[in-house]
Parts: sequence; C-alpha cells; structure tokens
Amino acid sequence: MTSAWAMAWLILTPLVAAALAFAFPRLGRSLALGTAGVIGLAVAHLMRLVFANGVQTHLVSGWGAPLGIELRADGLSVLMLIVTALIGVAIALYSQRYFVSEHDDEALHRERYFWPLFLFLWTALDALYLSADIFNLYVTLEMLGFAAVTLLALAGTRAALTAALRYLFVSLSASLFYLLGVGLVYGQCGTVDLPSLAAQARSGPALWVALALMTGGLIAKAALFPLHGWLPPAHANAPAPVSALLSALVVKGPFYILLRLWFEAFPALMTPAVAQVFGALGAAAILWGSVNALFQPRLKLLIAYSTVAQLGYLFLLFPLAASREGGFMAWSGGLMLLGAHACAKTAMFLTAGNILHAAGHDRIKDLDGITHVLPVSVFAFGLAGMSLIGLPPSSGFAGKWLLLNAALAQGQWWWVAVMILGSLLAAAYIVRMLAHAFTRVNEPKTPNPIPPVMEGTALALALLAVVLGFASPWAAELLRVGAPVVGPIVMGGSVP
Amino acid sequence: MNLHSPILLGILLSSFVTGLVIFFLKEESHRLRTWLNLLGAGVKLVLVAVLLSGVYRGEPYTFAIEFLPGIPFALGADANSVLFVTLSSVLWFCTTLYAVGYLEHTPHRSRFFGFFSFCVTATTGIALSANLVTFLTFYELLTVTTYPLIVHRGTREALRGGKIYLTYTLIGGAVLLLAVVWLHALAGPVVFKERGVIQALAGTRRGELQVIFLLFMIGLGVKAALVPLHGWLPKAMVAPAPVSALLHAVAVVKAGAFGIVRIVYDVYGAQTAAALGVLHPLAVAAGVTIVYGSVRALFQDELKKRLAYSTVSQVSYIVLGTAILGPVSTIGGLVHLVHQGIMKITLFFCAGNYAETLGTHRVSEMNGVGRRMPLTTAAFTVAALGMIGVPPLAGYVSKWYLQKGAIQAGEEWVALVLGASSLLNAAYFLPILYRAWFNPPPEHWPAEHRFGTWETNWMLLLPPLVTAVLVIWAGVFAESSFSPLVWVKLVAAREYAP
Amino acid sequence: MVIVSTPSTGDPHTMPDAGYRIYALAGVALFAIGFYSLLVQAHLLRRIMALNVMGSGVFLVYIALGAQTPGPIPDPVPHAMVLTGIVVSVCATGLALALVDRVQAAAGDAEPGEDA
Amino acid sequence: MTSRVMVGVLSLAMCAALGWAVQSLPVRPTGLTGASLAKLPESGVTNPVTAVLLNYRGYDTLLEVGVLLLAIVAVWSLRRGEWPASDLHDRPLLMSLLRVVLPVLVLAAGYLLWIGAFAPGGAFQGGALLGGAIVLVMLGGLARRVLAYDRLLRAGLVLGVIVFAAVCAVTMLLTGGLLQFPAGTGGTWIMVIESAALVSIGLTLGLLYFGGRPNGDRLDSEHRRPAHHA
Repeated sequence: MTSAWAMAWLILTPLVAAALAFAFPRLGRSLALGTAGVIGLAVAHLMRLVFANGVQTHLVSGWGAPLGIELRADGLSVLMLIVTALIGVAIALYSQRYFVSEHDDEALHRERYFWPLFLFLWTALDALYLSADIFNLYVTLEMLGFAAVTLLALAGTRAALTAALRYLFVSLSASLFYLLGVGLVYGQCGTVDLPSLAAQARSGPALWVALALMTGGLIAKAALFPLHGWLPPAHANAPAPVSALLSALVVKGPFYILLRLWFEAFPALMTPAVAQVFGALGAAAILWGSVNALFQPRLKLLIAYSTVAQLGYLFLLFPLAASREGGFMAWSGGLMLLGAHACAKTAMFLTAGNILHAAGHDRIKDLDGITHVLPVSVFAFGLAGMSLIGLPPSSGFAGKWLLLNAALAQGQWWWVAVMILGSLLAAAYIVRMLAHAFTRVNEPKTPNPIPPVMEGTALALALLAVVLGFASPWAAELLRVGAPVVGPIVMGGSVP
Repeated sequence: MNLHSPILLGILLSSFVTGLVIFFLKEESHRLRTWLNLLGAGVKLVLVAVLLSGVYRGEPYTFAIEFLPGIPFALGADANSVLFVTLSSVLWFCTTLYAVGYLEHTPHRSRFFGFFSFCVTATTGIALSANLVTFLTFYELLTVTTYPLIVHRGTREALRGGKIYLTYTLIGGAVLLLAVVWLHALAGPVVFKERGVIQALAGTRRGELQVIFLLFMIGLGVKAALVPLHGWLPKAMVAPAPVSALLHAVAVVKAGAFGIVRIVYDVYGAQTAAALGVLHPLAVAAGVTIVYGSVRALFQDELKKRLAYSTVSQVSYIVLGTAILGPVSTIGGLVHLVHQGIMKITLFFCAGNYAETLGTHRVSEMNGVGRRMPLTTAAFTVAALGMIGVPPLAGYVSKWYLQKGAIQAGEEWVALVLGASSLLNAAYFLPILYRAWFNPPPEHWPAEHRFGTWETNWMLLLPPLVTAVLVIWAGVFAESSFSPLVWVKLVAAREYAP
Repeated sequence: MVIVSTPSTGDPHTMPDAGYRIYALAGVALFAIGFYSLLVQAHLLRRIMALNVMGSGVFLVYIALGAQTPGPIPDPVPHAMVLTGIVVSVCATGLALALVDRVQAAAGDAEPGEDA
Repeated sequence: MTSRVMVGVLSLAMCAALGWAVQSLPVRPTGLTGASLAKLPESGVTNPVTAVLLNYRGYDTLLEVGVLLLAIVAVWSLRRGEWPASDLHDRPLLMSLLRVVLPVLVLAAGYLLWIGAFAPGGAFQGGALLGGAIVLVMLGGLARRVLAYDRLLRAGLVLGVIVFAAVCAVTMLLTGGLLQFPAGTGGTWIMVIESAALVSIGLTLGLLYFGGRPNGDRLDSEHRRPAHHA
C-alpha cells in the first residue's frame, strides 16, 4: 500500500463513517469502532513508511504546488496522527457505554448525534495533520471547530450551551483572522503551499501582518493565555468523552499549525524576541492555569484549568527550539509533552466522568472516600497525575526532561524555574483531589454502577501516559524525520 | 544484558508483581494475601542472597532498556547497591510479618499491602540503579508510593501529615531533578562509577559543580532529614507503626542517605568532591543535624516522636561519615546505614507493640512495661543501648570508625559532636529503660489487649526479637566474615583504591 | 458570486497596476468594523452579523487579490477560495443561529456570559 | 464606555496595520493565473474557477462538502425545526407565484450546474438556487410530508459526501492518486461529483433555513416526547 492510500484511508474513512452514522443512526457505535480499527492500521502503515523512506508527500489530483494541494506526512504529522488515533480509539470504546448508561431519551438523542460529530472531528484532525496547504488548513480548522462546539452543546445544560456559544464566537472570529492572514500570504507570495512558502523564505510588512493575524487566531483557538478564557467553561461542562476530546486533541490542532507556520514556512520571521514572547505567554499560562486549578470547586474545572497550564508548556518550545544548541531536544520534548498531556488528560476527564456518574456530582470537597467506591478510576487519576506533574518514568517526565535539558544547555534558566514551579503546582492540585479520595468515611454511599469498559479505558490511558516515557527514544527518532530544527538529542560531552 | 540480568529484574518484580496482585484481592482473602506477601518477600531474600554472593565474587550484573534518548533505564549491582538492597530486603521481610500482625482486622488492607510492596520495589530500585536517571525515577516513585501508606488511616491528622510529607519530598524531588538535569546538560549521561565520573569537568566548571552539589544535597537531604529539611519526619508519625518502621529504617530516610553516598562516591568521587570544597560544609550540616536531633529528642514525651528525632540525628552519622574524606570514616558512615536500620526498626517495632498491646504511646506511660512485656522490652533495650553506642553492640562499631576516621582526617571537632551526641542519646534513652524495668507498672494500662500464650501477637513479637539479635550479631561478630562491617570495608577499599 | 468586476478589464498596460488595492482596503476596513462590533455588541444576533461583516471583508480582500495579476482574466484561485469561504460562512451562520436559539430557550435571555 | 473606546482604538490600529500590509503587497506578483490557465485543457472543464474548485483544489471541496453535512448534523442535534406558515390557503398569492417560480428555479439550478464547466456557475451556485426553492416550498407550507420523511432527507444530505468519496476511491483505484482523474475523463467525474453535490447543497441550505431536525426524526416519533425547547 502506498502512502497515498494510507493518507486517503485516514481522511476518507472517518468522513464516510460520519455520513453513514448520520444516515443510519443505529450504526453509529459500530461505525466508530470500525473506523478506529481502519485508522489504527493506516497510521501504523504510514509510520512504517515514514521511518523507512522519510517524508511522504502526495500531490492531490496530481498537480503539485503551487496549483494543487499537497498532503504531507513527516515525523511530526505522524506523531500527531498517532496521538489522535490513540485518543480516538479510547473515546470510541468509552462512549460505547457512556451515553446509554442513563437510559433516557435525551441520552439516546445525544448518543445518536455524538457518533457522526465525533467522526467529523476525527476527519478534521486527520486532514489537518496531513495538509501542507495553509488554505486547506483553514477548511480543516473550521470543520474541527464546528464539530467541537456542537459536541460540547450536546451536554444540553445551560452552562454547556452558554460555553458552546462563547466557544463558537471565539472559534469563528479566530478562523476569520486566520483566513485573512492566508489571503495576505497569497497576495505576497502567490502560493499557499507550505513547502513553497518555506522555499521562498520571504519577509516584509504584509507577511508580518499576515503572520500576526494567523497567530492571533490560532492562539485563541489553542487557548493560550491570555486568550484562554473560553476554555475552562467549555471543557468543564461538556460530556466526559467530549471534554477529553477537546482537551486532548482539539486545542492541539491550532498549535500544530503554529509550529508549521513559524518553524517551517516563515523561519526568517522567528526572531529571538518573537520566540521569547511566545515563551512568556506560555509561562504565564503555566502559572495562571495552575494557580486557578488549585482553587476550583469542581473536579472538571480543575482539570480544565490544568489544560490551560499544560498548553503553556507547549509554547515553551518556541524559545527553546529556535536555538541551534539543543533545539531538537526542545522540539521533541515539547511534542512528547503534547502526547503525554493528551493521554493523561483523557484519562483524567474520563475518570471525572466516572466520578460524576457514580457520585452524581464532581464537587471536590464532597468526594471524600471516593477511592472506596471507584478504586480503579482514582488509581487512573493518580497515574495520569504523575504524568502531568512530570514524575519519572512517565511520558510527561520524558518531555520535561528534554525541555529542561535544552533550557539549561542554552542558559535560559528562567524557563527552568517556570517549569519546575509549574510541576510543583500541578502536584499541589492533583494531591488536593487525591487527598479527598483517601479520607475515611464511615458510611460510603452506594454509587451508581459503572460499566467496566469506562473504568478500563481510563486506566488504560493513564497507564499509557506513564509507560510511554519509555517510548521517548522512538518518538525522538520519528520526530527527526523532516524536522525543521537541528541539534543533538543528548547534551554534553559524554563522560567515559 | 547477560545471564545475570534476570536476577536484577527478579528482585524488583518479586515485590512489584506481588503488589499488583494484592491490589486486586478481595478485602476478605486475608490468608492468601499474607502468603503472597511472605512469598514475595521470601523470593526477594533468596534472589538478594544470590546477588550478594555473585557480587562478592566480582561478577558483573547489568540490565538496561531504552528510556530517555541516549540515557538507558539501567540496573546494576556494585558493592554499594548490594549493601542497601540486602538491608532493605531483610528488614522488609521482618516488616511484612509485623505489618500483617499489626493490621489484622483493619479496613483497606489490600490497598495498604499493594502500596507496601510498591514501596519496597522503589527502594530496591534505588539500590540497584546504575545511573542517575534511573535513580531519580525510583526515588520519585518512592515518594509517590509512600504517600498512601502515610495517609492510610484517612484521619484529618493523617492527611495533614501526608500533605506535609508530600510538600517536603516533592519540593526536594524538584530540586533533585534540577540538579540531575543540570549535571546532564554539563556532562552528558551520568553512570554511577567508583571514584566518580566528573573529574574532567572539575577544573573548568567548578562553580557550577558546586551549585549542583548543593542542589543534590538539598534534594536528597529532605528524605535524609538533614536539618533544616527534616520537618516532615516527626509529622509523619501519624502513620501506622509498620509504616514508621519503613520510613525510618528501610526505605525513605535510607534512600536519602544512600543517595548522598551515591552522589559523593559514585558521581563526584570523594577526592573530587573534597577538591571542590563541598565536603566540609556537608560535614558541618551533618554535625549540626546530629546534635539538633538529639536535643529535640530529649524533650519529646511521645515515644514515636522521640524516636523520630533520634532518627534525624542518627541518619546524619551516615552523612557525616560520607562527608569526611578517608576510608575509615567511609566505613563508619556506610556501616551505620545498616546498623541504624536494624536498631531503629527494632525500636519502632517495640513502640508499636506497646501501643497495640497496652495502649501506651508516651514515655511517661511506660512505667513497668518491662514486667508486662519482658521480651519486647528486652529487644528495645538492646536497640537503645546500641544507639547510645555501648560496646559491643552495632552502634559502637559505627561510632568507633567514625571517630577514628575523623581524627585521621584531621577533623577533631567531629569527636566533640560524637561525644555530645552519645551523651544526649544516653540522656533520652536511659530514662525510658529505667522506667520500663525498674518503676512499678500502673494498675491499668490505657488500653490493654491479651493475645494468649505470648505477651503480644506472635507476628508482632518475632520481628523485633530477630532484629535485636541482628543488632548484637552486627556488633559482636563485626570482624567475622559475615558482617556488614566486612562488606563495607570492601566498598571503602574499592572507593579509595589507588 | 464569481462574476466580479475587476479594475483590470482593459489593457493592463494602461491600467494602474495597484488599482485592486482600493478593494482590498475596503475589505480590511469591513473586517475591522466587524471586529469592533463583535467585541462591543451584546446582542447575540448582532454579534453573528458582525461575524458576517468580518467574513465579507475577508472575502472582498480575496476577490481583490484575483485582480492582482495583470491581464484580462482574473486569478481563479482566490475566487474559488472565496466560494469555499462563503459556503463555510453560511454553515457557520446556520450553526450559530441554532445555538443562539438553544441558549435563549435554556436561559430565557440573549445576554451570554453571566454563568459562563 | 472606556472599554468601547479601547476596542475602537484596537480596531483602528488593526485596520491601519492591515492597510499598511495591503499597501505593501507587490504590484505585479506571480499569482496563479498563468498556471491555472495553462493547465485548463487537462482539467476537463473550461471555466477556470470550476477547474480550481473541483480539480486543482478539489480536495478543499471534498472537505467543504463535509463541512456542509457537518453543519446540518450540528443544527439537527441542537434543535427541532419550525414550519414558518401553517395554512397555505391563507396565502393564495404565494401559491400562484410558487407554481411558476419553483419549476424555473429547479431548471435554473440544473442549468447552472451544467454551464459551470464552461462559464461562471457550478454546483454551489445551482445548490444555492435549489436551496432557495426549498425555502420557498417551506414558506408555502408545501411538501410537509416529504420534508417530514427523515430517511429520505438524510439520504439526500449525505449523497454529496458519499458520491464524492466514492469517486475518490474509484479514481484512486484507476490512477493511484487521490482525486486524480484518468486522463481525459476529468469532465465526467466532475459532473458526477457536482450533480450529487448539487442535491446535498440545495437540501442543506434549505434545511438550514428550517433550523433544526424535522419533526419526522425517527427518534422523536418513536418516543413522542414533548419538546424541551423551541
């Protein structure tokens, strides 16, 4: 099978499945599982090809840039596709039982619409990570945003609907900023193809403004501080699998485009000052999100603010990867952190869903003794927490290790301080939840029973978040394929 | 990977798998859980014995898999590892037995023993780590797995103790992480090796290496309870007695002390560290801790608190021995790693027995306990005298070598510290012994339980008796061919070999 | 939608080269007006309209870009892009209206944010 | 009030920056006009915009058809639709207008679809007309039975995506490339895609006006529960 077929499967399978799940609502569950299987195989195949033959490019319609659209899979794309597939499979499994466990018409309605929307979301993400065309990326961004907003609105509560509306306004205006930026780029360069833009390596006022527009839009979509305000209510009020999708995957899409723009298309514009600004926003996000997470009354809000903080870490990649010394370390560290966060955050939101389901609420102060009724879920939360804090040997540790190493090698010690402080704050908000779990209660309430697959999925992802730390050399090797940054992956003169 | 690597893995897995299985056991399957626990601890002991003989014969043990890019997850066994792993697995066996007896009829035992087994896995992992990153991994895992044990009772006080513990150890862990990353950024992957691995940098990066050393000592000093980083230890006393035994003798403070030994000898190298001028401040910190802990212990009425401050003081003997240059003080410090472990675990076992059997928690309530519980009190007496340094018990051996080493190194002030500490030890232990043996018992004990034939549950009685015998053996047979001292001399010889 | 008057219908050599810019400038002005309204208007319907104004501004810029290249035939690529953009914007408006109605039904008023 | 001023200043500043950027755009850029026209003979159509939409950048359009379907799925998930008029006999004028206009609209939609290959026009333009026709039908309260027939509507809505994807699969089997048509057959494939897309686009636009899932939604009719909203 050629890489073109693998790419086609990745995009067409979820798209067709989404259409069919809408046409035949009863088939939604099976279609999602089937799609998960096909996508898993296709991603594995694409990964094999990328490892074996390097960057895979496919000229759609056979034209090639600048007239046609290119699909392109390098290490970064494949990593993002793998993360998406992992989380997608987990959500497909978890949601087999999540919606129907309530047995009422509202729940049935939600489930019937969940599947096509979920599959559209998956289509959008796969298309986004494969596209090498900044206008085509706009279309994928819109598809992503529509699906995300509607999935959130499925919760049907007033809080969720209000959050969805706010999210929609942010998302739509951000898309327009991005689209106008694309227009200016086209006006200046006469192409919207990423590799062609990289080859032109231009600069000038139009490109500065264009990049500023696109960056502003993408930052709002990626909920980077200070444009993160829409995120906590949105992620906290969605149905559990949707919260997981939003936090683990949706906000990563725009971040990915930012990387492509700044590191690949317009590296000339990435001055040290720009890099430091990105880093400063990231640092502010880490501190602001973590401190807020400490004071949230509800578990899902705590997790949502933690997402604000964790997204901040990703942006530290900008000042650290832009430098030659240890640039690639920071690049792979930041992206490993992205994968780690996706797994850990999914596990956490699914756990929160289980807790909500069992206890009927997620007020942290009333969660005393929750371990006694949901030991597996709480264990999963703890494991996922390890990864968020960055305790070894978790994948979160591997990512932070590389970022810290790069920062120290470059003498940018201020990011080191922020990262370590962020880890400690993460520990504080996670222990805040776990401490309640260990509290002794005299009469534990009888909980609603939880389907095993819901607890199992959360645990599996949490375990993955921990053991994937051992996959970091593999991830680094993958990311090396077509990486826009250079440098060794191990620092220092090796001591005998 | 050679034929020996299965043994290293087996030592870890013997407790890890046990813990995993226990998590899924029903609360009621008491008998199965007990057998699993003892089986795991027993298998570990056997494997450690094999390892011990292998390392003595000089056979190499290594195991490595990929972990971070360029840095493997590596296990190995040198003389230092074997010293610590033997100590912890022997004491582990005793503690397991004790914990089974202690927690009879209490809730959440599957959770407790699951984390208990994970905890020893982390400790043996610390002992067997072959490089700094692997060490860091197990060190942090130890923090995480100990927390559920400390808060096990789920009371407000327990949760508060647990929070304080985590605050200290996680901040310590973060500082340690910083030190490890920084050293890696300077020197590349750091593998433990006798006489250190950073000599090449000592000339050019002197300032940075000094700061990194300080960070290492802060990070490790939290667990090793170096003053002023010791605050968590007395607060963690709310944990059940077997957990206290674990914290003080087997795992946590020992991990800190062992880490300091590793950094000084196998990362910096004693000579290099001395040349960098970082050993002397460490010795002073240890000296201060020794005196401070002893003074605080003097004023505690609660027995476990008094023992806790005693630990603060005693663990710093190990640090002191490490911080003074020269083979003899090295011997003193390292041997105390073992001696302090067996003495302190005996004391905690006994304190738990008093609390469980008679309901006495305070020194002031201990009048005449010797008549009610002669065997327990005998064990307590042996360990307390050992702590004071009465010959021919274990503590005497440590103090003798420390004294001699300090004088050889020209650090005469250490003799003063040791003398003062011994006096203080006597001042806080002897009154207890006097009360226990010579004061008349009260009419009623605070909360007395009867356990048939013996003075207390046999599972509670046997472990302190065994460890008390070890205290005598380690002192009396110090120069025989099977004693901690002989092994430690091997370590010192390798470290200071020309 | 695609039949757009461009300033370069005549001989390119006699036309001012940068004539298309006036359309692009109008487009960015629309965009800015829309953005201002989006931020200051509280009524949800007006905000949706503001988004549409912003969108129209963007599309106008694209259409003007079609006239950027000299010659009698405008550049079809930005025109096709505008077509795509318009379809997306119709979808967005439909979705936004439906969501606003849901929110109003749930909350009973059109001011968002009081319990966000 | 101060916030309004601040937003105003911000918008003006943005406008100025954008104006500056537009002013700095090159006077004679490369653009893609030349390339588009040069490849036109190979594309299978002669209208350059259609060539871009369905051939050069056909992949954009595939996703766009997906976005259209997504929009209707989203709107249906949010609420039930509403009929604007209840009694068509109240509106005799509308009825007689519709009798004339509706057939013309459908015919015009078909014409636009066909002419798209040579001149301005195409599935989107035709679809817009078709959508308008459906809106008129609804305004007149006509075809309630048809529009309440859930299964049929869903089939019509997904038609565009399914046919487009099928064409992708078939042509890929023939040529090995995504949306790469065998030489000389581009026009045919484009017409197949556009015809299916026309139906879906028209239905989608019309049903967006309806603003929600039809009352014949099987789930609703199965359970017969009163609406919670709308």
